[in-house]
Amino acid sequence: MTDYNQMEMMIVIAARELENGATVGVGTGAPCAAAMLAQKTASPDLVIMFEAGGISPDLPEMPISVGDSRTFCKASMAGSMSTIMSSCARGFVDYTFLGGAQIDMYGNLNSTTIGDWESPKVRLPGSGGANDFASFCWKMMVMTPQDKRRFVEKLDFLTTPGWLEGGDSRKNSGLPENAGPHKIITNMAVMDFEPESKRMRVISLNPGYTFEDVQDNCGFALLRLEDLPVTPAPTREELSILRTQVDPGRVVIGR
Amino acid sequence: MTDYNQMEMMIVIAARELENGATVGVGTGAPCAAAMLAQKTASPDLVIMFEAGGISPDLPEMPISVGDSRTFCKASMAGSMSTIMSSCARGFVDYTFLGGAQIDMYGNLNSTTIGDWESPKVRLPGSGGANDFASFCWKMMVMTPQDKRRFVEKLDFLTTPGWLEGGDSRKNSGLPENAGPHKIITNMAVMDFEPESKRMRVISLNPGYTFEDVQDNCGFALLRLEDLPVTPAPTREELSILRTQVDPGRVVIGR
Amino acid sequence: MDVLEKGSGAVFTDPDPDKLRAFFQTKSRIKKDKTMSLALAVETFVKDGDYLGIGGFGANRTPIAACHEIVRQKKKHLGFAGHTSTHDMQILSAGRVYDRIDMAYGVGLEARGLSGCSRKYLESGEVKVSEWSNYALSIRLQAAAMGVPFLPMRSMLGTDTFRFSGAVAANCPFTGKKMALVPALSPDVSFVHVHEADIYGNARFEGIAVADIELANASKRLVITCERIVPHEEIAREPHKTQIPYFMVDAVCEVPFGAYPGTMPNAYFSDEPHLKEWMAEERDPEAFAQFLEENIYGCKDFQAYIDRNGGMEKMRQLRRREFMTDGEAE
Amino acid sequence: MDVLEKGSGAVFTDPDPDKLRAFFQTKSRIKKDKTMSLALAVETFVKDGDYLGIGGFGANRTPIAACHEIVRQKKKHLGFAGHTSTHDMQILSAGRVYDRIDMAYGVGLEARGLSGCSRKYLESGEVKVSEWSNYALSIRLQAAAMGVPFLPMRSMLGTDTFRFSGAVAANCPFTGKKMALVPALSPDVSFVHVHEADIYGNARFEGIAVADIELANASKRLVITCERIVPHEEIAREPHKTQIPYFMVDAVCEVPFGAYPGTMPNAYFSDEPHLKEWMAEERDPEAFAQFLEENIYGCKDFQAYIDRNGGMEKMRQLRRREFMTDGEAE
Repeated sequence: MTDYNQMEMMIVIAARELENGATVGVGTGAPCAAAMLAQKTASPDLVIMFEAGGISPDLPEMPISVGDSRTFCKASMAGSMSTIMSSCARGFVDYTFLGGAQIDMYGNLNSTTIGDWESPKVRLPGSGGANDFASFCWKMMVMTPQDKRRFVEKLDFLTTPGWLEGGDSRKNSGLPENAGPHKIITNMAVMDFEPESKRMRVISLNPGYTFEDVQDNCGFALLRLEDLPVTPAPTREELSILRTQVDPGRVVIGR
Repeated sequence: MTDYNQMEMMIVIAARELENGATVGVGTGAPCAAAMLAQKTASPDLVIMFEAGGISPDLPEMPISVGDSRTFCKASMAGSMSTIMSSCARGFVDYTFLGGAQIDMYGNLNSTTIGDWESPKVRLPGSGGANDFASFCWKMMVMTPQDKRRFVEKLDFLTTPGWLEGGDSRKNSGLPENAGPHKIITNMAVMDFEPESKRMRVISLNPGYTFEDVQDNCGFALLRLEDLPVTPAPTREELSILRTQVDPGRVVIGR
Repeated sequence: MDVLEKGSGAVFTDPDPDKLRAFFQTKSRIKKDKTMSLALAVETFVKDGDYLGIGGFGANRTPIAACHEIVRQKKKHLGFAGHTSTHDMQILSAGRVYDRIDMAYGVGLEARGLSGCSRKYLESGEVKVSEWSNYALSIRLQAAAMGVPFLPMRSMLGTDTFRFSGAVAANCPFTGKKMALVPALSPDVSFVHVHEADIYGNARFEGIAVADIELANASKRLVITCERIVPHEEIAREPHKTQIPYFMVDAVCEVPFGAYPGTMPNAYFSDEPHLKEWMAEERDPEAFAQFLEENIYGCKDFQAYIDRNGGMEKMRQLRRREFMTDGEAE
Repeated sequence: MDVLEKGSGAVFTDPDPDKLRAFFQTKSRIKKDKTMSLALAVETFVKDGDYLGIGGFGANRTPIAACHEIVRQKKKHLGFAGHTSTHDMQILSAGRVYDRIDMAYGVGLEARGLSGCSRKYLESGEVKVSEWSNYALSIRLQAAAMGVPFLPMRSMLGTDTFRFSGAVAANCPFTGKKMALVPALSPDVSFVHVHEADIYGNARFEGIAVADIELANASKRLVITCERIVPHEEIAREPHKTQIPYFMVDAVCEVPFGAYPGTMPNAYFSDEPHLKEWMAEERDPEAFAQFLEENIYGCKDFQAYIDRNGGMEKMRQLRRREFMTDGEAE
């Protein structure tokens, strides 16, 4: 079996989620690597958009910033933040990848403060465009290590909307209809959200992990499918493209 | 005394109202001629703006349309309608010239229908940008022939706001504060608006006309200053610049 | 929100952004060749009963060729955004293709006078009208483009333009000031004429933008007519010049001189004698029917209309007029 | 309007458009030479206590030279629009020039990590914070630019970002749907870095616009820093390329490489080693004080800072990095 690290595994899984012809709003790092890998494998017509204004660039290398020159290199348009966010708001962007210091069972994210907001233990960057992307893009996804300190019962701060309090709570919040968290991809498993309760649900296990491994590294009770398939491992081709064409500098996948 | 026609008189009076360094939103025809004349006489730094997007053009000839190429010839910016209207909305435009088929004693204008709106005798163009200019620009002016059928007791349709019902009615309407009709310039006289009642008031008589002439050609009772000065006639220089540099084709001033 | 006042005018289109989102969710995002003839584009994307948007400003960078084709194909019962519309409305009125209109500016041809045909059609009672200001229609398009159901503005208040519009008045929760709130306007189909586009629909133009960017982003279906199609590589070389992104666009139609007899900035000026001829012909119904037969219905395409009215020599003359190298003072 | 929910965050600036109008009524519209040194521009147009806006996106086309000058002149008690702010906020935090912030994105430097200095300053309790999303701050600037006291949007709802913001929630009168309404934001003074401007302030840039056009049109006072000043005739030749009209602008400062160590599209790429050095130096307060002395306080101007960090040779190298002609894969 091919040797790969956990970041490579997550990027490959994420890339497979992005079907050809879809639009995805990405940031830097792993999400951008996943989108670039998708373009070089099954989804050559995947359209990448960056919050700061870049639309459908021909990325010559991994951007350092979502606003650097790579993000609109040979692009269809170098617009503005409002070009991108208004396109998201009127339903043109299918996917987005977001992250945070904490995530709860409804896929809500915290990137604002650890500890009390009034006197935080750690002040983090805040929403940035994450709240907007998560509100507007049809399917929000997260790539993150499976870790009790990240998967928490209660967020210190709800920066970015997932399914909020679950059930119909997002539907009733005023946020655009039928958009919300789609998949959570970790080093151990892939999760979606149970349609009624909107609670996080394990739908496949990455090679070498059991449901117990996942639950032991999660701060809340996870739902699961009765029969849990094994997430297909990265293929040689996927890994070789990722390592040689997407991230040759190993900035994201590491050394 | 120099010979001139009534259109020339009105254009010259209007041009004198536009002080150097002011901004003016104009349409085609007489208002544009007045602004061009002002630039070529006392107000070289007068800034002309056109509704469709032209900012500070170097007008090579009279435009035919407020959106034709002349309106942004050698301009500082060829923007959009929202560039112009948002600039007006946030207080950057001092003057505008508007017109209509009917005007009432508060400077309200009708350019929508003659007769009942439901089944009009004449359907006119409607507001266009007039309602917006009159709402946003600090001082709205009108150039129009003195005529009972134009100066009416009651408008068939209130397209564009003057002082509405007078007094504090405009202040209470929600329209931006401290903006409104400023001067009405006709072939016979110049009028402003009495500060309290906001009713139209004759402040000077054009050469050869009496207050009675003006009142006889107005469908409502006009206020007046006790002592009515005579509007200074166009000078030779003003007329020669108007005829040779502003409107050599005599499109506006006629033959 | 507490509605203080409400205009009596109809809102002809649904301002619900979730319905617009549901439509755009299904619209293709793939960069594919969208070039086709204008005839096919109008046949494919304009359905009887659609709400229509036309770009440009009256007779400036206005997709006149598209207006001709819509009339030639005898489309019916369209709604129309009468926004800074002059010769475009004159053509659509001649074809009686619309029966409801959001009226901000129409009937007139600016300094040129009124179109007798547009006037009679609106006075006929066959057309349902709502009143707005030009900026109000721009803002309504912008609302749809932003994916919100309304935007606030500060004009129209206190006037009959407001009373006969579909706007409402409400107080601002931050300042207590009364605002006019105008509903989002998303045309079913719109046409925008530009200088250059690639085969995918990335479009750019010179001169003023009027409200074309709002219109393009607000419209469910969008047809770009352009003076010339350029390679995608040319667009990608300077992506900050792109004003309309390809994913909004359904069809790209190369129509040289497609804004004639209007002005195209840095390309050709308006044909004033021909515009005067239009207005003159409108006076006599029979003569006008004949004029329309010769200039629209009887023309197989827009090129035939241009050939009828002076062809390339006329276009070269209008180019000299645009650059004022013809020695003529208007 | 019926307020359904209200965030607890402070609104640091007055959203009243009539007050903004009264200010702009008195602002000169004359096209006059506004060129001056950046030092004089900061001295003249930035007052202690002002609310500050900074253009660009983090370290991309961001007026870094202006941030240095504001710190060098030891401005105090500023408000700050923490909108897509990274290295700019890192510099302003080092100088402790602000004591209240609208926080949409800050502290971080994107993929580069967190600024210890910005972090400690925000954790110190010396800074009053309101939370927003990036788009919410763009929309707040757009509201001020449009002369309205608020705009509606559909994000932030249901989150703590909303609860700790100054937004309110209300129902749309057309659809009944709940909207977030955000108050207009008009900075007292803002800085935008562009490629080219004329002496009057007409400005244009390449690449993405981020929210700079909204920021420029929303700001009471505006300082343009530019890579180069070009003749007005050059601007007037292609007026559709102008993105910021001169009448918004109070000062034009020619500052070559004024976005260094950030990226300037088609000119120079970011100096990643130097940005890493910044973050490393922040760890030890004494070392950092020394670093600031050498790189800001002790520099007579931005050129001195650039010379300290590689000067023209470094700029040429960053230009090769921008065009990827340096053979380096990042």
